[in-house]
Amino acid sequence: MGAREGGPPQGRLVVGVDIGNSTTEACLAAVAPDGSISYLATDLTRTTGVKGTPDNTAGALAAIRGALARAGLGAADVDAVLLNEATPVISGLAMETITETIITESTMIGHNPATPGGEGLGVGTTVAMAELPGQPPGTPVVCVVPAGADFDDVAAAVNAAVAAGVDVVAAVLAGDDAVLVTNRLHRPIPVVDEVAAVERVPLGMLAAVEVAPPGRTIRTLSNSYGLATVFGLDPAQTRQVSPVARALTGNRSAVVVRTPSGDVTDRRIPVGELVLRGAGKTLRVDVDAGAEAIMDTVARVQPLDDADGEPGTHVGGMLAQVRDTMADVMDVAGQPAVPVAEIAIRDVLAVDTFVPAEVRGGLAGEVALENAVALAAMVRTSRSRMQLVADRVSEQLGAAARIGGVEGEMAVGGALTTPGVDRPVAVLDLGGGSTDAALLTRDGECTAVHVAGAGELVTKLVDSELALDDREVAEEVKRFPLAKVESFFHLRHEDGTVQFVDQPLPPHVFARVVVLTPEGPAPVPTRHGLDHVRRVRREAKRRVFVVNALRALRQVAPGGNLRALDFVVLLGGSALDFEIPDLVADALAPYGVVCGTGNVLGTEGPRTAVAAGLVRAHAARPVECPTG
Amino acid sequence: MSTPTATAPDRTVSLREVGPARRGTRPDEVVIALSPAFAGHFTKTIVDVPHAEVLRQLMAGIEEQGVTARLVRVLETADLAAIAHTAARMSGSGISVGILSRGTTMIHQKDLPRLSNLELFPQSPLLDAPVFRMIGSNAAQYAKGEHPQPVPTRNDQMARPRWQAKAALLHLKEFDCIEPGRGPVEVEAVFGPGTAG
Amino acid sequence: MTSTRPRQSLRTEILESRPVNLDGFVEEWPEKGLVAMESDFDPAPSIRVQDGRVVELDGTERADFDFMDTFIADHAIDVASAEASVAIPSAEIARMLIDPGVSRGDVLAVSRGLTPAKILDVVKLMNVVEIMQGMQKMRARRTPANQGHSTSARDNPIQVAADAAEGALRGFAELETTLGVVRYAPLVAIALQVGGQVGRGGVLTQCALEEATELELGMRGITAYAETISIYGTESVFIDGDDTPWSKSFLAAAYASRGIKMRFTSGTGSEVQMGNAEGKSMLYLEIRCILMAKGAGVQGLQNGSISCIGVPGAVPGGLRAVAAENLVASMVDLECASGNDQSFSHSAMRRTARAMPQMLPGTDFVCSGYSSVPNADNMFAGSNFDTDDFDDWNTIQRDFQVDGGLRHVREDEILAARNKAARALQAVFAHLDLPSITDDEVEAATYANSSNDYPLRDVLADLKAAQSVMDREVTGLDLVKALESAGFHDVAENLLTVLRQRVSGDLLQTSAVLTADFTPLSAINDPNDYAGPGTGYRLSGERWEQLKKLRHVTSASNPETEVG
Amino acid sequence: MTSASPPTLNAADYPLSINRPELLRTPTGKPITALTMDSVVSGDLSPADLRIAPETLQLQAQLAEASGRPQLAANFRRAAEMTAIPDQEVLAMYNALRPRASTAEQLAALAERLEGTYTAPVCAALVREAAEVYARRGLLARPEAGGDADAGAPAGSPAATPVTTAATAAAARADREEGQPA
Repeated sequence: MGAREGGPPQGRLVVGVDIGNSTTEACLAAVAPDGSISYLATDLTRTTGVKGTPDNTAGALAAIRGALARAGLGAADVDAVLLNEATPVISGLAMETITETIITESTMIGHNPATPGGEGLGVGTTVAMAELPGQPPGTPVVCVVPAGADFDDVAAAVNAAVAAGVDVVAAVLAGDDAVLVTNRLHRPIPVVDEVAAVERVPLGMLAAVEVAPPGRTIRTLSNSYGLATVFGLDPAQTRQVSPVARALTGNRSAVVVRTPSGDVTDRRIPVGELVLRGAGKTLRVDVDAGAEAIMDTVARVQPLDDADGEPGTHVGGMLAQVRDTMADVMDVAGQPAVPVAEIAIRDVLAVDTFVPAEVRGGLAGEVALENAVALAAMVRTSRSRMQLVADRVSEQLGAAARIGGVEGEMAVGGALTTPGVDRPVAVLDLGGGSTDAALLTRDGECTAVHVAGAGELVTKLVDSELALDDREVAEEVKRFPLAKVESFFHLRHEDGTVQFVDQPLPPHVFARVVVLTPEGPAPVPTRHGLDHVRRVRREAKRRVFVVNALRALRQVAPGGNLRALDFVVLLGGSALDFEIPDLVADALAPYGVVCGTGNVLGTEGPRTAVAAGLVRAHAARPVECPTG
Repeated sequence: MSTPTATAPDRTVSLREVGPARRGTRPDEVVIALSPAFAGHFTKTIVDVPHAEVLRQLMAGIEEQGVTARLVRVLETADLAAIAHTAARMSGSGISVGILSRGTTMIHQKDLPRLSNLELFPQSPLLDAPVFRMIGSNAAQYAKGEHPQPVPTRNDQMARPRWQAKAALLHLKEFDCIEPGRGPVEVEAVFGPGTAG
Repeated sequence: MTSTRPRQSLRTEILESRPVNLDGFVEEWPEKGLVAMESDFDPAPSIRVQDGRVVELDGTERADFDFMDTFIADHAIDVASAEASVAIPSAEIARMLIDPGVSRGDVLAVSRGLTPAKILDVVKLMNVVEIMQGMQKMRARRTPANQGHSTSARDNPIQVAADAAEGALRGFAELETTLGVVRYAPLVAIALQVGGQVGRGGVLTQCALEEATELELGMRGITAYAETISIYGTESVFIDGDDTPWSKSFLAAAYASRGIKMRFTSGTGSEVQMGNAEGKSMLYLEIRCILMAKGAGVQGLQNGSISCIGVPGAVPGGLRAVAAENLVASMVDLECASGNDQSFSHSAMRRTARAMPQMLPGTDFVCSGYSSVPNADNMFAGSNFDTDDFDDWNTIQRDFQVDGGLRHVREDEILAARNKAARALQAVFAHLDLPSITDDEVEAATYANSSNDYPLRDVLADLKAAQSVMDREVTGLDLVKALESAGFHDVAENLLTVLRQRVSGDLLQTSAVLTADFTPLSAINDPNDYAGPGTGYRLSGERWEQLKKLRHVTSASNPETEVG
Repeated sequence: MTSASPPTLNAADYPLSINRPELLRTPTGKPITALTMDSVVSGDLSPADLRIAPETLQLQAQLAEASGRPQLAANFRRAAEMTAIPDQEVLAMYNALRPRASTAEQLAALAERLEGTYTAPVCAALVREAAEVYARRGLLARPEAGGDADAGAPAGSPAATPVTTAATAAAARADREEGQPA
């Protein structure tokens, strides 16, 4: 909002200041004797220090001065500064991988190389390339080629063996040579290459090599009965090999070796327990039971009093770390330290995810998507030190400053300035670490909750599911739409539209899936196509924000009934996201709720709700004693 | 420096001129552009990788991806960017690989400014046969509209004392082989003993 | 290769395995400029002045001048004295350079009128000892100094701060950094500035980046000087570098207009390496660079082949030419930061020998980048000397009683400085609300050797913070405030004093550095007054007592103990 | 600032920060002695107070001249003129002086702007001199240069910084700084 028009402000000047986890917002207004409010200016700055601690003073002052400067006023004109009562909220994230795929006795090669050679199915006994010349004619053999062999030499050796009557039906190579070798063979065979640990392929065993034509997937080895046919298996044995078939589904090429007790197993990794206390109960749940089981248990102990993870696990470490950080934040020089035991985990969100991991026992760096559980936890304390911030602001600004109201209530008040909104109204503040909900009933009664999990968790899910291993890229994937650079002069957006550019795009984005950041397209380092990246991104947002929106709103809705809500206003940084508001609104639509992104004061979008709410609350109760 | 492919040293290559280079129309080709002295005045790179092997590996990397390679010799310049860009503009796919006698290599694309590139391998002493294979493979993947991971580049602080002056000398020699005014020519590689196909 | 070779002697086998044989050596090729300084293809000296204008330079008529000739003729050469100076026999000028009876000023009175070919003709007469003798007298500043590189392979700001503090304490008068990930620059530049002022007040810092960012950091007072402004000796290579003598002159004035000290960079071998030496020797082309720098009015030059050292290092007489190029910079009255700053040889013996022509006579900065971090952390691709060599360097200074700008410092002092630098940076980061520096990181910085010894940083958070430093327009003043409010009064005061220097412009004068008590020391108030034995800079008194100290020196009074 | 004519200095006045602090003022008119820690803490100092004033550069030019360094003095005089030009425009002007970045007309306009807008005749002379040499050596931008990266940028216009040219130069320099065999 720009500088105010017209003459000097009528009434007393008040500044509402909202200190949030990442931004501090100020809203300057004049309150006339009749309680009417004219809003003059707003300002936004980064929060200094952890929310709810004295370090916030600097940011608060900067925002206040910023708003005053925009309105062309000085600190001396200010009648009162109103701060929100905000308790520090600290959140943490952890991830545990809970499954592991293991191949024993080198039974299977299913890494799906980009360029296998030849086509079809070859079944024969595995034989080292050097042994080819001695093989008896007529017995089908699969040639196993060691690392370092030159493609010309391999082709020559196979051609010579075939000429001598050896029935070479397929080959397995260490190098990326399959097409090169098959192009040089007189009799075509299927060839699977890039098998890094080729020396561990068991020799003298019956093996099947299958390569599908380009654009197709294998049919025989990915079918349990196909495997049974190839290897002559009985029903019990067929049951045993079914994981192999499953593991190979969708591949263009594969090798299966029949060994006496070879197997592919998918085992669960015990990763310890989560102990949840609340509602007079203490419940334990194994983290490897998955998100659903964990969230069921969390629901049974509502409201949650505290949670612990098993020491030595990621989850245990994360919960302890969150507690320690909070203890540090609450630490005041000269006063006794806050006992860590006094700091309670007040909410936990578990999300099922998967992590691409290299298969143990694999011969070619096979990657399996292992199941994992991501956990977000949140802690808050009752010990707010906002009064201290108010004192310091007062001292340094030379104007009275006091606590003007509790955050949730104020947010609702501010949200009410959005055109078209009325009581009862619920707000959802979609932040970085936590998702907050508050409800104002028709009678003016307000309830508020914080639940764990928000933007940071989305970033983490995107990072691990795409195997980016780069939080910065993951953050960009989360925040900006995707496109595919199809030439130096055009790119295709994720909605299919094509955009042409005048200046050639930079070489490092050529042919890549990119994120359209404000600084220009940035490549996403992944082999996945645009659609896959988009799906992962939207799923991550849905699993965190949609789930949390429903969870939080149920906690504030009368009787836990979402249909009892009329208006839901989305606030906070993630409400500016290009798709999260739509995802949440879609999820709420079946309940007959009007849901949309807030537009505080009709101009500020989803920002400044709490600060505006503080001013409103002040105007409504013009004479009151400072809270202490 | 890693060792070249085990059986490499036997192979030789000679280049046969087949006429002026023309613009290609096949979208599935990568043009490999050779500097004036490549496999002619010189026979190996700065670290003694035979040019026969360099060429064979580049071509193999392209073939493995199902793409065809076409060879062109550029005679009127020894500037790598100019060589590679000239070839890119002749390539049916718009993708080229340019290479100097000492081994310095670049992947180029026709729409890029001459001084830009898709991938550049400036440290010739660190390029061996497996790297040339990967360069060929990446060039072919670009030609297919795929997005390969760039070939990892290495760095060696002690390359300066060992190779800087020899690189300069090779550069000067290459310049001496320039034939001003002669346009690019199409060449065919004829590999010597050791090959099967 | 596997082929059978003739039998080798065991001695040959040992010699073959010596590190020096990993270095590359090549034959000369003068026609192409692959020759150090003795070439039949270099022009013969000549000059003709008409109406106050040079109309012939080294055998070329004005109409045929390329832009280097034009710029040198119009800006570098004193037309009033040129014809007379060039007429003096070269041997006589060479003798002036080494004659203690001829003052530095007397030489400058002649050298200001010399042409590139004439200067080459003069130094070609000098052997390496004479070159050193000349350097001893012609160095602009009386007191020699040294410059360090403080970088981190992980761009870790805490490492840079701690190593800057240690480097400053050990004696570097200037510290230079650069980045792996360029966007880290603001944080690393802040770390260098803060760390440097902890180690020794008055250390000058710079961050090598592309022009716009480098200038911006300088203008904000986060860095204090700049030197990576490259110039070249042929017109074609200069153009390849996308510059001209005029664009570089403009840039030089731009730096001065912001109160920032600046020097150019050039060196033998760059033109032939880029394939356009136009058939001239490396030294002839470097002399053109030196005169171009002089004409631009820049106060100094970093030369001594620099990043092309592998080229002169591989040809006969190459290091003589490198020593000569440093001398020429000094004899035309420029500050000379004399190389020794890039990985040069596999042989420790050769590395040391390479530095003697600068270290023994002393130069304005003996190394224009001694790696004050392990070379693996050196983001300038490695220096000729690194932290592993500290004790060797100190011992050589003591052996020869020469001042190479460094000194031995006791472990407890070093630990204290490193710890304080890390804590000061911790406080600055907290004050500016940058990603926090943990006590574990401070502890690691105190005792670390390389970037591997530090906890990993959250790079994403750091990069965002680095951007916010630029967006919020953080300046040197903010650093001063942060240090002051966190109780680092002395460091804050040091930094403020360095910033204040910018207002005075004193550091813009030739060869200026700041002493520990913040006195600007330049060629004006500390002119080199060498006039033979017993004169000029002599290592004596308190400084010599400092340099007598080493890590292990047996006490004379009680031989069972060590002193220091 | 003082209205008296500038003092005449010689080498003994150096360093000015110690020997003649009374001559030193910030561009905002504060004496250098006002740059104290107290003034920093109280917020009375702004970054503009830590810039060099054109008058100071003229004083340093005198010292350089007196020490026999006429080229250095000339550089300081150009710098004194440049203090008035905003940072972004200084960089744009530098870019305009790169080879083949500007036409003769653009360089002439740049010189005019230096002389007219910024009262910078010494800088303007340098630009005119460059224009003359560039014309002789074929280093002017072709009027409608198309195709490759470095199309000419209008001189003196900060908006038209030829980014590609700067980037190319940075790359070329990186090559050089790297100094590795190519």
